Amino acid sequence: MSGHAHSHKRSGLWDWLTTVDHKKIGILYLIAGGFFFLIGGLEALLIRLQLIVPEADFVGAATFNELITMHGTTMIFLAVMPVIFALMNAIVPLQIGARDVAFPFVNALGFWLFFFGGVLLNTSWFLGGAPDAGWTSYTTLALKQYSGIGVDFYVLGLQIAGLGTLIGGINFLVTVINMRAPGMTFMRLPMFTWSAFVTSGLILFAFPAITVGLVLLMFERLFGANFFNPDAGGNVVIWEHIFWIFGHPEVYILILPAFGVISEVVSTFSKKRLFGYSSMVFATVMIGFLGFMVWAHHMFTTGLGPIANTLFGIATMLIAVPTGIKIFNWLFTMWGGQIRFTTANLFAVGFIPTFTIGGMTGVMLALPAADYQYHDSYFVVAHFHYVIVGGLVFGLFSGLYYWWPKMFGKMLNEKLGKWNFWTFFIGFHLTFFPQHFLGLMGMPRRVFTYLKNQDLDLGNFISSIGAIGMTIGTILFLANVVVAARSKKQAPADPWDARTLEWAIPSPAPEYNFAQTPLVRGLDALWVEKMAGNKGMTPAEPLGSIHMPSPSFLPFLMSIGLFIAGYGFIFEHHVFSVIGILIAFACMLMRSLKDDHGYHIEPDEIEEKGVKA
Amino acid sequence: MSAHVSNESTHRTPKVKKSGAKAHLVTFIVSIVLTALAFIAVGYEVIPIGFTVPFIILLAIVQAAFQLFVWMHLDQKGHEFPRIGILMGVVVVAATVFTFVYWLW
Amino acid sequence: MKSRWQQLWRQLFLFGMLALFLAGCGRENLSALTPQGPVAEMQFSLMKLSALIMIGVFVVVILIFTYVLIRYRKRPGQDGIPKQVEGNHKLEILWTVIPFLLLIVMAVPTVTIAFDLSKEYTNKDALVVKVTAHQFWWEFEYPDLGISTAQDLYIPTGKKIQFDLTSADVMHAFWIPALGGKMDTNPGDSNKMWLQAEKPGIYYGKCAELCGASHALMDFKVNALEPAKFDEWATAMKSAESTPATASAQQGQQIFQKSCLGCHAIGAEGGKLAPNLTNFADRQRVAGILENNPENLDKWLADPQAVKPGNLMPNLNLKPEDRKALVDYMSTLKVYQP
Amino acid sequence: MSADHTVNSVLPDEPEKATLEGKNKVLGFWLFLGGETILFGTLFATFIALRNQTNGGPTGHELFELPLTAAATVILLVSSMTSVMSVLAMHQHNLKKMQVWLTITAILGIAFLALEIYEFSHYVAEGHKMSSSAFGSAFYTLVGFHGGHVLFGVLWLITLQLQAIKKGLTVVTAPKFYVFSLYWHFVDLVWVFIFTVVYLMSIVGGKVG
Ligand code: HEA
Ligand code: HEA
Ligand code: HEC
Ligand code: CUA
Ligand SMILES: [Cu+2]
Repeated sequence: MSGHAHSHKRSGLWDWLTTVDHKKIGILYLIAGGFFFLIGGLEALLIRLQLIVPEADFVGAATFNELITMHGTTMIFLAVMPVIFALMNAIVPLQIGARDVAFPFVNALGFWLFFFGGVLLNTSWFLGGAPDAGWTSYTTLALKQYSGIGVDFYVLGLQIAGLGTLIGGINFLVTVINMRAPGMTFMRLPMFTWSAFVTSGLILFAFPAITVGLVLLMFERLFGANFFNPDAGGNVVIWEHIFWIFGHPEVYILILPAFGVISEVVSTFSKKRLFGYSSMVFATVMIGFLGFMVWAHHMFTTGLGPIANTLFGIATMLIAVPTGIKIFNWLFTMWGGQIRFTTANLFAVGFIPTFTIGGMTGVMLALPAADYQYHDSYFVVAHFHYVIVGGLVFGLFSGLYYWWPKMFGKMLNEKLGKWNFWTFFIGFHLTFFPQHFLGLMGMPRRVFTYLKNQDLDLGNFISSIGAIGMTIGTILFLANVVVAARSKKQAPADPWDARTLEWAIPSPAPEYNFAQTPLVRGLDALWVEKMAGNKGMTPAEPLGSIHMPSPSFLPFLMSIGLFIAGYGFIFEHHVFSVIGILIAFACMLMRSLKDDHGYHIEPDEIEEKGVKA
Repeated sequence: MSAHVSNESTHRTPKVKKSGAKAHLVTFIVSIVLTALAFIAVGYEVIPIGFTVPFIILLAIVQAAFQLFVWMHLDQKGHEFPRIGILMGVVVVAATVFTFVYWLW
Repeated sequence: MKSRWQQLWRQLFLFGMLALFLAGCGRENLSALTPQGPVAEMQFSLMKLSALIMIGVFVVVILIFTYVLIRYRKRPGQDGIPKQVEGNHKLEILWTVIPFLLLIVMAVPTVTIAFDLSKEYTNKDALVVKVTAHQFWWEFEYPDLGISTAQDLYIPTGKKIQFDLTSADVMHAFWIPALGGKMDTNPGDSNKMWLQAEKPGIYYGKCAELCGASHALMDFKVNALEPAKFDEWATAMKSAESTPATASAQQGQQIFQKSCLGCHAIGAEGGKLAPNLTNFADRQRVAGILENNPENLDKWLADPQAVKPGNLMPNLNLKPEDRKALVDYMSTLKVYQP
Repeated sequence: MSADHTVNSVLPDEPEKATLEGKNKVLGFWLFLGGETILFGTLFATFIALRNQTNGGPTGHELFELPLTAAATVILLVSSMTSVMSVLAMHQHNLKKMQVWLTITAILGIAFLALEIYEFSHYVAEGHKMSSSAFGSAFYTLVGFHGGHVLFGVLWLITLQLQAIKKGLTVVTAPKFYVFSLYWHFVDLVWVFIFTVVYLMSIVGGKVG
């Protein structure tokens, strides 16, 4: 090979646009996801502001529908999924002792597709109106006859972002299957990696469904097809099925990584191994599998009939069993431990009762006859924010506090962190607890206002006030990030006295992750070595030259191509559609024809950095 | 790079079987025969009309299995994950099709 | 450490109070927590059963949780390594089997109630009402009685009402929380559902499926009457005839016939694109949301879009005096006063 | 290490699985096919649901003809066989033979496409269009998606042929040829269900009434 270009000392914007390093891609996901979280949060604040008193006139009816649609869509697809991907990228390869993911190039492509899909969707605000048919975009409301250009942005933005997610999922599956260090058997995988693995599987099987759904909707809106329009023989329920065949697994795609984080954090800060590891693995796989068999519980009132309703209802209830296994295993992990209440652990501990409440209202929703009352009411809104915000977002905060040193080499401030937790926690319950009762008292969801004298005022008022708590919490987190970035103190390799492989290497992780691939000798690989009195991992290979993939601008360019094509379709200027798609294909061709030989990092360079084996 | 290979997947695949070509040809013939059967069943009404649809679907499934396992080597060792992947795909598709046939409304 | 637990307890207490406070109320004729008929009753029983089980499980979780957090928090100066427990098969089986049994307890009534609710009543015991949802109003037809109305649904008490639900445009959902759960109205198909009211009264109905800008304002009212009174109403509806007495009202009638009858019907005469106004003056509300009085009607006629954004009634740019005449005329559209 | 990529003098028996990159590629592609199963499955389900909604237009029974479908089927089936042969040739490290089989595969693919274009234009002339009915939409989307896959496969094959000429058979190119053959089989496999569910079932369905 033409030697080793010393190109790994890159920095600046170009580096970020071309990087294929999973750690940097993780950071990109975090920044982009965090940004969209703020946007989605801002939309939530506007929603709550409009609902603070009855018959308020703060935003109009049409704008309100755009706000809820964009809030839901942004939060699910563009905020929390990317932050999950951020953690998966930053941590999974480290936890399995790999130098990189299986397909670094595809990894970068996945990020840029998500990013440009998200940008495309959000530009709708300025280019003719945001989508306004709800994040579920039920046909017929989402058909051209009844809604504006915004839905086209929804269709194309999600299509592009979804493609990115799909290839990301495949990448992580292959990474976990093929890239594990010697000795890292499946039953020694850390729980977070297990959950990332199952989540990736769910992505693989769920996203093609939404891809098809979006294609059908696009053909219907742009090319005059008639899948859903009943006047030409179409059927409005097909969209509902397709959306939820994807949509229900999607919620487990979201929650499983959070379960993984909680397992790691609770175990580390109890100083105990995870209670019932194998049943945890089993439960994760079970949840993933059952997740595909229950989608119609979102459609109990569609009119599928009592047989379908009860079958899907009972299948749904079954998911309580594996999830319960998890809850109790966490409790018994803490049992007999030495629990340290760091911020990461506060969020994990706060997760347990909060998620349990959300899961229980979920089981209540799963009884079809009762759901006739709950459906499309604020009770459902309360349910899913309990599992998503009280579950997933708590889990993400926990994971971020836990792994921040590994990602950035700096510790987040604990004092600020505790304030962050308590304001967010209290604000959360104030916001969403009353919504259960609002729903039962007859408040439908997706209403831009409600009339006076329906006894709905107090609950809404408290709910809106609570959102301020979450805002303060979020701002404190941002402040904490700034404080950490400014601090000069470098984080140690293993600040928490933790158990898994990622803590065996310096913080932040060096470019090549492991100077020598480690030999794994048990569950909680690092803990095993600690208990054996070793300073670090035993290497499985001699120190040698490390092969690295080259950076590439093609993922960025290719995503730009589809971005342009997206606008071409939306505004029906098909010249742009064609140009954009050609750009994407040209990039694919270039990638296919030109072999990437990568470059090497030599042992002397590794040692220069003082990272002796 | 060999260091990354996990212990489960380090097996040396056997030498290409001499019978490889033969099995593939047999599959080809099977496919042609099954296809022909389906067309004949429909074109000449050789079996009672009521059974035709389940019959040709069964033929398609058998043919698909042959192609997956022989032509695409799903039967070979080292294909555990591909098998799981395709199986899960088939399960989800079955649930979807079943629902679309019986519970669309 | 102490203060944190105090904070947690204070919070739990606060939520407890909040729960009690909020749970107690809810308008009787709106809330699902105050069922007014057998369907809502059955659903409420299921809700209560499942909520009870959930609270039971939650208490168990929270007890273990609190005990663990207090008992096993790391004390200052504590070191050494806790016993690394791999698991415990007995316990794990326990918390697999118990939830499973609890689910069975819930599953049994779930199945029976789901089938009870989906029974179709096409016999003479039931009154059939065909509901057609429109952006953003409701049309009610009584095929057996040969009458139709809009916005205010009249039903007899103590009798099963068999609904036949469909939509003229997008998907909506028909929901009367105090009487029972909701059902979607799908364009291109019809759904069936039955409800029953025990006591006479006015119940609030809502559209529960996002259907456009004024989804939030797509309210309707259910007027449950004693059977005898219901029959009187039905008879009155069939022979409804308005007799504008004043000159202004007669002028209003002419305007109406000229510019409104294309969409709105009165009696059998007129279009079906908009609410039937035969008994408009009996309505609780104008367009489902504004209290029905002359000022509000005038407000509606002056600018329907300002009241209900995105609705399909155009602004007809009526002169104030024409509006006055129309208001006078429309207040004569009375059919029945119980 | 991957630097040995260029060493193609001693090619292993199954060159597609000789490197970690190759293994990753094959596994990743298999998983992708798992996803494609859902993709086509959803399209099939949609088609089945809408196949009788002709909105007054021609029905499948009126449109479809056995001989045309049979011809398309035979073409695709044979091409699937030829792509198997190309992999066998690759395992024998016979570059020339592999290229020949791949060329035949490409030609058959193009023939299939030509037949499909003829078929579609024929239908459009009879008033069976994407926009004419739910049946039309579902038909063109499902069959068109499959046709799109064939088209993509042919284009892909052309780039592979270029690489075969330029780079020959190495541990880098071998996985690409292998993965292509998986793709091509899968496309054929989907067709098995298309001719069964779309064509034959419509033809039968018409008879039953
Ligand atoms: C992270 C996301 C997430 C998660 C994890 C869940 C988890 C669950 N969800 Fe939820 N759900 C959503 C996100 C999520 N949901 C969203 C976004 C919507 C609305 C979408 C929309 O319409 O916009 C929704 C809507 C929704 C509905 C449809 C409501 C309606 O629209 O009418 C239903 C109905 O069955 C449901 C059920 C469940 C169930 C049974 C679980 C279970 O997985 C919960 C299991 C957990 C537990 C049960 C707690 C722990 C268990 C124990 C302590 C053991 C003992 C317990 C018992 C014996 C009960 N959900
Ligand atoms: C991951 C998913 C997710 C998350 C995290 C959230 C978070 C929140 N949601 Fe979310 N929500 C959904 C997913 C989510 N939601 C979905 C899917 C729907 C259904 C949509 C539909 O019906 O179609 C929904 C609907 C929904 C509704 C019902 C709307 C309706 O039916 O009419 C409400 C109302 O209260 C609400 C409120 C909130 C609040 C207060 C938060 C808070 O937790 C947010 C907290 C965050 C912040 C407050 C951010 C802080 C902001 C700043 C610091 C300022 C920003 C500054 C700059 C940008 C410069 N949401
Ligand atoms: C193009 C059709 C159209 C015309 C013409 C029209 N309307 Fe309407 N009208 C509607 C629609 C649609 C609604 C239902 C609005 C809603 O609630 O969403 C409505 C609602 C109403 C209501 C409230 C009905 C109720 O049940 O509460 C009144 C009153 C009314 N119209 C009066 C009039 C009068 C008076 C005129 C003529 C001067 C008129 N309309 C002309 C379409 C029309
Ligand atoms: Cu009609 Cu909402
Ligand atoms: Cu769900």
